[in-house]
Amino acid sequence: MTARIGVVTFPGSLDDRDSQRAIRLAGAEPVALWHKDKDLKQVDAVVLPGGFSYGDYLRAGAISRFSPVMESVIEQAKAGLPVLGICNGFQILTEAHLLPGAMLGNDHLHFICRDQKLRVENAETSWTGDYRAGQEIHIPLKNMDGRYVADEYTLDKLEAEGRVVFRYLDFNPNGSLRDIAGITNEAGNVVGLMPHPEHAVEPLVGTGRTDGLPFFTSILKKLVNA
Amino acid sequence: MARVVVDVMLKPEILDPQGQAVQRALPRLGFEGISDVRQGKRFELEVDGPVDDAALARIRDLAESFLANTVIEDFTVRIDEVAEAAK
Amino acid sequence: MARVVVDVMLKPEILDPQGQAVQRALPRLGFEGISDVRQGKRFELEVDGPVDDAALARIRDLAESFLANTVIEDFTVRIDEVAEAAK
Amino acid sequence: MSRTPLDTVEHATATPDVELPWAELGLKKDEYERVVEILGRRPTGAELAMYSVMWSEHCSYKSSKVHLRQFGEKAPQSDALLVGIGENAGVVDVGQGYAVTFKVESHNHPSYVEPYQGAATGVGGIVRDIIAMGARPVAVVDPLRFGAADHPDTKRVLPGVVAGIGGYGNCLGLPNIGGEVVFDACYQGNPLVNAGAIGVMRHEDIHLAKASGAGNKVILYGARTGGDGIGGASILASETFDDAKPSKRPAVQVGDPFQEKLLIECTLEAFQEKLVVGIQDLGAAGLSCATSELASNGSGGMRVTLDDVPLRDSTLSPEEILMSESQERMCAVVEPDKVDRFLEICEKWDVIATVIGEVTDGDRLEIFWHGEKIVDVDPRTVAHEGPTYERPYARPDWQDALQADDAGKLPRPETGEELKDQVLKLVGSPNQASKSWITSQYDHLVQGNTVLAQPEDSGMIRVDEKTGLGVAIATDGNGRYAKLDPYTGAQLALAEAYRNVAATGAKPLAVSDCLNFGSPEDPAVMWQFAEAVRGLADGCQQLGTPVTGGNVSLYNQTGEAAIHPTPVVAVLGVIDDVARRTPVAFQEEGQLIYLLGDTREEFGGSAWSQVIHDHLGGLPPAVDLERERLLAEILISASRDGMIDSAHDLSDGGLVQAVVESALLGGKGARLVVPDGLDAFTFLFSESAGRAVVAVPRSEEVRFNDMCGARGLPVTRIGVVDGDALEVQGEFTLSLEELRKAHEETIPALLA
Ligand SMILES: Nc1ncnc2c1ncn2[C@@H]1O[C@H](COP(=O)(O)OP(=O)(O)O)[C@@H](O)[C@H]1O
Ligand SMILES: [Mg+2]
Repeated sequence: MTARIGVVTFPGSLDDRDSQRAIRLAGAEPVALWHKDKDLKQVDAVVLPGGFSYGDYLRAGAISRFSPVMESVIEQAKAGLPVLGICNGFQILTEAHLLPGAMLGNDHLHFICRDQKLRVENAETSWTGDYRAGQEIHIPLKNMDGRYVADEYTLDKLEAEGRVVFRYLDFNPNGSLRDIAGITNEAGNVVGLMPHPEHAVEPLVGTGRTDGLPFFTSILKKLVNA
Repeated sequence: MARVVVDVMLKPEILDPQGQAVQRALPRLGFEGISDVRQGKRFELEVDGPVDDAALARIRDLAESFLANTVIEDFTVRIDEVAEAAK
Repeated sequence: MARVVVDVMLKPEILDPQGQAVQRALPRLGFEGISDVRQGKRFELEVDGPVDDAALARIRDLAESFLANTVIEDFTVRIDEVAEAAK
Repeated sequence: MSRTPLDTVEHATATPDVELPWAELGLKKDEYERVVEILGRRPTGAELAMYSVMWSEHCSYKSSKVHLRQFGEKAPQSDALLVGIGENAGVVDVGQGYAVTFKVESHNHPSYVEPYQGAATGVGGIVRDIIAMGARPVAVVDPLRFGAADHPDTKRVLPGVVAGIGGYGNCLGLPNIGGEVVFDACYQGNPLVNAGAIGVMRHEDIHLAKASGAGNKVILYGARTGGDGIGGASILASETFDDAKPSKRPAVQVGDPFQEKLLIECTLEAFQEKLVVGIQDLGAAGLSCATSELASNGSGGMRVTLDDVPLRDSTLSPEEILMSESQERMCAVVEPDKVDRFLEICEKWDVIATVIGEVTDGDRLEIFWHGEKIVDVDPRTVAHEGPTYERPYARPDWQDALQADDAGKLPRPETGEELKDQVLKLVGSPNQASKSWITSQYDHLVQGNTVLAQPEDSGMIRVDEKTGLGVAIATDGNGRYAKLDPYTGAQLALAEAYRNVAATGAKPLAVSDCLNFGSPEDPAVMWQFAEAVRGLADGCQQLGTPVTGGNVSLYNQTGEAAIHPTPVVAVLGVIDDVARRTPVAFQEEGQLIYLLGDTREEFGGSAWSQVIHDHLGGLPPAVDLERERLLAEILISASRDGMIDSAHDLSDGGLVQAVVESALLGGKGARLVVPDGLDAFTFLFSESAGRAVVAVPRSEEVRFNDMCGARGLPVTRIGVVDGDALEVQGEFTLSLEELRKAHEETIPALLA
């Protein structure tokens, strides 16, 4: 038996097919979920993919957060369902308050697409078990609203609790506070990050690296061993 | 029909690069004497029916839960006097 | 120091995808009775010194040439009464 | 609101003497008379709106048609061509049951007026052409031209255009995999914003823009119709014709990429369920164009109820509705029993869809408003029988003097120091500098099939995950060359795009183009246009790559001054397995650098003459298309057989530019030796066509040389990949760091 991992398609989701491909390449079974359905089809984990759901109008993630599927995702995430939010998915998770803080426009005011160096700060979450803490990886990043902000208290708390999962190295591409690229919730089942691991799973396409594959093998192992 | 305006601004402690970009450009355009610029959003809502206190309260809820993200933004809600007066 | 507010809105005949997206989301949030939503920008300028007619005229120039894109946007300039009153 | 009575067909027949504002709508007197002759009466306001917009230069190609015919007449035999010129976009067979459609279009003028929205809606328009063929769009490209890099207006136009292309394409989920950015004072006031798109489909999914089958329904879906871009039509809507209300009717269209993304998904879902008989996107001329083209390409007529068009602005008149260029709309023809399912799919994607009419068994296009008939025309006369002009053309009197002003006479660098200096200036000049400040604002990764993207020689997209089948595209154009000699310039653009595709290992298959010129009413410009078309048609014939479609943009001029003639050529190629692609970057130290092709003293129109001497004169490099074909074959074979690890075509900036790019991208230096028979200056800066540099692993050297020798391609070993500097032996050394600084800091310094 392999794990079934749902990928939600919102109107305007773009990297949903890519996430499904990454899940398949890792050996799990991708399951398409639709934003208008509350039914999560009994998946073992959920990926909220990148893109511009609802055009990023109002604020990135602000409209999607109120979709029927998110009612179920919010409820089940609180009960321990592993959820990964990539880019727009991360934005939705902060808007849904499953993760603290908020995402704002890049400080340089441009969309940015680059191969980004990151440090894995926490290899204990549901999605990062196949990394080593301190490991340096390259994952592509592409966004308009990637600036992570939270108040000092929240930031200190995140740091103290080891909930900063990824940090930008060498170059902060968007003005994120404390170079934060990704965080997790207290339980470690919900992870959000701006860079796109699903675009670093095959040597032939994208940036030609596979540093993103461990996200998907991590969750697979965790689910199969559970 | 009445118009309600919701203004949403970043909280003062949050960096506002758009406002800064405008401010930085001012000297180049020959503008002196503006010490700070902040850029926010303005929503104009056309409300069917009278805008009584109950309606305003509902719009305040809407602003709080949806139009603004209160983690980073403040908002104000008011009836658009100009649009009212023009009636 | 005084605050001048410049509101910039898309001209009424110009498509406003953002406002539309917000409006379409309202019923899902349980909000009825809002027949139109337009989204624009609000600039808050902190002006050194008194905001006399000359200063306002200059800010109007600034709005026209820089803050608004008058091909597609209208703007209004006004002294922020609230900020004034709070002094 | 008081208005003149509705101008129905009946009313028009009864009031033959009413004067219509045909001139304000851009029609010439004889064109108007022709409309009257066709109809046998005066047109109604709505009919006039349709004819005027469909007979405009933009929609009817009235000045260019007589020349464009050559693309058909001279088209080479090609088994690859599934759909040729005349449809929304051409379709090419790329094997394994896949077909690819691609096209380039211009959005020049709107992008000058409102850079962000103009460029954004340009991307939106070309993408709708691709979906209208039945294909899933898989990539976009954006060939751009701006005024001088340091001109203040460039700082207004360029960032807006780039943000608009990125804002729209990124939001749509289309990787941007290539394009061009060229600065030249001649584009001041006339920036060129060309946008291209590629789509992929299975052969059986090709869809055409035609309405057939009486009783089939015409469905308009997508955005509501507003008063966008209807300019002159508002005159028809006004109470009296001189009481126009232009201020209420924006010439600028605002794009909604989110809506377009939904349009893509719901259109493809409808295709998949085989619900669509015919389809057309709404672009220029909006409903006028869509209804008349669908009807005239089909077998029957069409009846449309304009009241059923969903509006954003309820005050629009029927004439305005017909002319509106509101974005993100499509028109589909659907069999009656499939309408419900079609509407369901639209509903699923939150796309507004409305039946606005049906196909009839007559041969008229009839449009109704408030129950009255306001249009009754033969759709062919609107869509296909517009005027054709044989515009006079003549070689300009300044052409001889320009060509006589030989760049070969310009002072050349005399010492190694001077050479080094000029190399730094060249690679740091705005046209030769790295464009990553621009291209990093584009998502080139989305969809997960991008094998190569800018700054590679061509963009490459994987089409089939299992077999590795892929397609490549490159766009090129050099207005400086074309100004010196438009015939040769057009062929050089073709040759360069062809070479770029081959350099990445793909086999060139077909061509699209965007022909950007000044006013056709100027005989000198018309001559440039005629020469360029002739050059391109001849070139495509010789290379065996048919032109599948394209676009013409005329009137790119400010007052008397026309832009350089700028034919932009896109070449599409196919590669059996993307694993065999060849990148630009040097891969490994110790590999041998070879120069393929012949180097002559050719500096006319060169980057060197522009950067060092601000000079444009003489003749452009000579073209030898047989040589280009041979070079391409060698590059493709070498890639397929693993004989080369990197390749880079030589074009503007010459050899040194190419080697610097391969070195910087790979983070590996090069030691070069000036070959016998060449001086260092010519070796480094000449822009002779038909050349490329490749890096060959030592183990492949003999095999590679043998292959080139056997096929008769001149090949010269010029150095080795090595170290962290560019060294030209006996002349100078430049560290990669210095080169990188020069190459990468220019554009941000100008624009950021
Ligand atoms: N420069 C050109 N070369 C070849 N074909 C062209 C050229 N310009 C226009 N065409 C063809 O003429 C037809 C009409 O062009 P166009 O009006 O741009 O198409 P659309 O209506 O889809 O926008 C298309 O098939 C197009 O490919
Ligand atoms: Mg078309």
